[in-house]
Amino acid sequence: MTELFLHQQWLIWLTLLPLGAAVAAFLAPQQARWIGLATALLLPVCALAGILSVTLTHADPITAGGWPTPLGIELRRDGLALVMLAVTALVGFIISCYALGYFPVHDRHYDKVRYFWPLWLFLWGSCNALFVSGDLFNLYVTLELVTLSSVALIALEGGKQALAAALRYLFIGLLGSLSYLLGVGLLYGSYATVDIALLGEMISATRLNHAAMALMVAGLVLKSALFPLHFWLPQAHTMAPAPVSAALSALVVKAAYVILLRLWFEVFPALDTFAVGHLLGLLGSIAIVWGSLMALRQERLKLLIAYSTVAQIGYLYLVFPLAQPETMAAAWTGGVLLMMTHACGKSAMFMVAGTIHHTAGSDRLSRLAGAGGPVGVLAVVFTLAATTIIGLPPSGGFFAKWIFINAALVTGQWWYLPIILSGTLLAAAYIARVLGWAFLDVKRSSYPVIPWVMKWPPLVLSVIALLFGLIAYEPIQIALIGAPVHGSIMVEMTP
Amino acid sequence: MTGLYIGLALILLLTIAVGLVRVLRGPTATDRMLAAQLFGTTAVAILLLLGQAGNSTAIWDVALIFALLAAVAAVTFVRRRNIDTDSHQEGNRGHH
Amino acid sequence: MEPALIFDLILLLTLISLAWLLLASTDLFRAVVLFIAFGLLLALAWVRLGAPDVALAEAAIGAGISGALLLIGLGQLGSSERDRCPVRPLTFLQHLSAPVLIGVIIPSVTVILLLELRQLQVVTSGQQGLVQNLLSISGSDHPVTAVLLNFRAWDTLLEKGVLLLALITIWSLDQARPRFENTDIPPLLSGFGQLLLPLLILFAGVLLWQGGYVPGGAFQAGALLTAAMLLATLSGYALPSRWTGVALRLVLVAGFLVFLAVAAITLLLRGEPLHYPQRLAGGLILLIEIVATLSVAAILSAALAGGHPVTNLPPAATPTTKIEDKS
Amino acid sequence: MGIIDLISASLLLCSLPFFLAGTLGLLRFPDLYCRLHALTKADNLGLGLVVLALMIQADSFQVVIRLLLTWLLVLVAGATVAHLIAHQAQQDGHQPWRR
Repeated sequence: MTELFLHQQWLIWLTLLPLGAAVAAFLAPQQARWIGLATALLLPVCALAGILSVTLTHADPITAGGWPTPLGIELRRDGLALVMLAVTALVGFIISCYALGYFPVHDRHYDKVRYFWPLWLFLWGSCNALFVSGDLFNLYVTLELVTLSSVALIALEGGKQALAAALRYLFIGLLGSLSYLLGVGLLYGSYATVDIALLGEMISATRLNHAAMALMVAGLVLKSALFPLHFWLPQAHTMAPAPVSAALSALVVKAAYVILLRLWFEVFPALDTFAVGHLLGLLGSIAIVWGSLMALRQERLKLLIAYSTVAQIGYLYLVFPLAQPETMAAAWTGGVLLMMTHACGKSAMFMVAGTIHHTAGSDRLSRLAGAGGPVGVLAVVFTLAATTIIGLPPSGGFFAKWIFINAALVTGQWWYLPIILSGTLLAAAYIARVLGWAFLDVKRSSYPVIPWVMKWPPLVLSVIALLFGLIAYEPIQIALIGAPVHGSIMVEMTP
Repeated sequence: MTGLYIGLALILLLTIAVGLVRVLRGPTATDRMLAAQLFGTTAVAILLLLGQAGNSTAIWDVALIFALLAAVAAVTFVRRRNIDTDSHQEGNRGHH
Repeated sequence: MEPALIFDLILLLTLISLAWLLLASTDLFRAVVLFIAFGLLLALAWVRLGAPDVALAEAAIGAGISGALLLIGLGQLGSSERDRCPVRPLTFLQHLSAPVLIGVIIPSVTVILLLELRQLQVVTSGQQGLVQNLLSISGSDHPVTAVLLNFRAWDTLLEKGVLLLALITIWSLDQARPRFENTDIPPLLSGFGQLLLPLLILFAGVLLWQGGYVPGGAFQAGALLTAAMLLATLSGYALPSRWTGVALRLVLVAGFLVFLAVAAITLLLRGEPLHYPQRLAGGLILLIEIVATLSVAAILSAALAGGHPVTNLPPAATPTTKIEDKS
Repeated sequence: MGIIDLISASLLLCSLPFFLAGTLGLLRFPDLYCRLHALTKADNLGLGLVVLALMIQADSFQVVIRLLLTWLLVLVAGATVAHLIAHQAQQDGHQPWRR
């Protein structure tokens, strides 16, 4: 029985099931909702089974096609893949529930409902395919799938503005992918393989390899919207329907970042990355301050949340300068932890924004006045999710920042302390601004009834985001399975 | 012989490059389309020559595809909706 | 200098200047024709690079379909948009960024890359030897097909997904509109269609079949079938509306679905996706290729139609409750 | 260099003026209808000579058929397109050029 259940193929079903379901939802649009719901219920089970099978057994790694690596494609089941699969399953499940309410059957735009499910299931499946891929070219293919399905989902809202945002996102995405692909081509030309593990063993610090790294990093930085290449993100994330905004901020931005982590720690450790690491750290620091300041200035809730994403991406890029030999594990863990907790918190916030937009007819902050009363649960969800964005204890965001600060102190890069601190204060300010409007004492009773699937599922995510610091030990242990890092995480915690 | 094949292909390529002037100048859409049609024929010749030079029949398959699809773009051009070449015609009438 | 080298240099220079001219063109029709010429020369470039498989695909797509697609798209624009690209006033940053990008960044990156590429010692012998060694058990005698449909079939499966996804995206955006006048079809055109259609279908079959041992395969064959569909449409044929429902959708997804099913079954039985049993590899590859050809043809044709088929909305879709405008 | 090679080479050299004339016509002829001639006559003849040159080099009948088919297809396509374009141009009111 355990042999049957504890098998790594569960991790591959995480790709095949949603892709198959996407096709089914396209074939039978009338049943698309139920196909989507069934898939959303199945995938967390698959993710759990897959993680258990990897942590409890010691089976050989599997490949796609069954061919050995220079020829075939290696499928990863290391810690990074596992935590990302788990987060995707959880966030995806909640987003699917929420979408059931957001796209009702009797929608005036029949097409929206009809095409949301196939596109969303495609996005879900391709994210999972990306996270398990251990092959640079396969990562390119999966990244294209992720980008294209995101473009379609952004355009789903209809209208000229959404279409323009989607088109711009498409061009940006293609530019980033091509730059990445050019780098992959250079590496393949030199080493005749695109397997991450094999490349990591062979690569030496030649100028050509540095050029390849620069191209690939530039492409991925563009795709994950690091300052100053974030200019496309606020429009794209704001124009999309709320469940899509949630998926974009929680998963899609991270997809490019996960590839970057794999490149940095597994493919290019032999290269001299000192300057690039500090450049990324500098840009990340500017992103934290700039994104937070812009968030503070916004009059619309969705834009505010989108700019907050820009700032949070900045934190993710602190990983690279902080990953010095003695703090490599710390930086890695902090980055992974931040990805997980930001995915939960930010998607919950976008869903709340979507519900408010849905009920109040606009997501202008001024329209929020008094929303704390009649739709109070939304305000609660938002507040809880915001704790991790600000970085209050015991949220995962707090924990990640704490690890970053530790690493910064150990490596003597004290200048990141004021950056993190100011980011925290600014985040507290823009969140307080939203809550200030919501809890204003204004009598409003005109809100229509909200379906329960739009109210309660996001609460799950924000509670998880809030309590992540308390349960962080297990996820961190999983994240460190096969991680290409060493060193202590914090004084009291060594892997 | 190979030198002759490649040399001829080179000259044909140059005629394409020179013919681009017609695409740039127009003046009507039809003129530009016509130039593209001419390039198709020249490209078939180039491919045949390259195939002979490289002794590769796969290249002749490419030439055959070009020949099969030579008319598709031009026929689409003629048959599509809302064609009005009027906006460019003034240039043609007085042009010698 | 060798004539072959001069040929390559001229080809390269023409391609780059073509790309520049078409990007800089304010007349959209001129840009389209330049793009068609670009496709032609690109196919030549693939031939020169020794990649006949890619050249075949580029010939079918570039010469036949993308030109037609752009011409159709151009026909849909209003005449004011068609004649000139709308010129928007640029912000200060955009004014600054264009010269910086074009004048500094792109040339310097290109120069650096060219300098670095001189150091590149291409290592292909290892991989090629490996492919050749395993070719006999891969189920295909053509190395490209063996790589695409066996060794790296996982990539190809996902690429088929990209194609289907592109179609779903097109369908989600708009509904198909008639692209051509259906009156007054010149008799010469119908005669031409009748002559060419059987040839196109025949040659698509040849390409599909020969993909097993020489350059060719599903994508190239599918692209040719698409050209056949396009010619049929241009000659006045149309798909009967009773076929545009589930039947059409089944053909569209079949290529991806069959591939996915093979992946699922192999995963279930052998624990690894697309790990074919050696005896069945040839048959499975042929099955996947045949279905993929039909799907590729259907998807590209549907993309040319430019939107989802016009159907009567089912009753559930009619608005029963008015929701206020969200914008 | 055998006799076949010699014939083949001279055919190839003969094809060159036709291609050059085609391009010259495309660039220098005064109007659309004249340029159509360049397209349908000169280049197709040049291609015919190339095909002929390669055909006598061919070592199998199958190759001969393939080359011939390629040429015929280009001829048919050229003729059809020329007719359609001329027809269309006439309907659009293009006046033929007069000296």
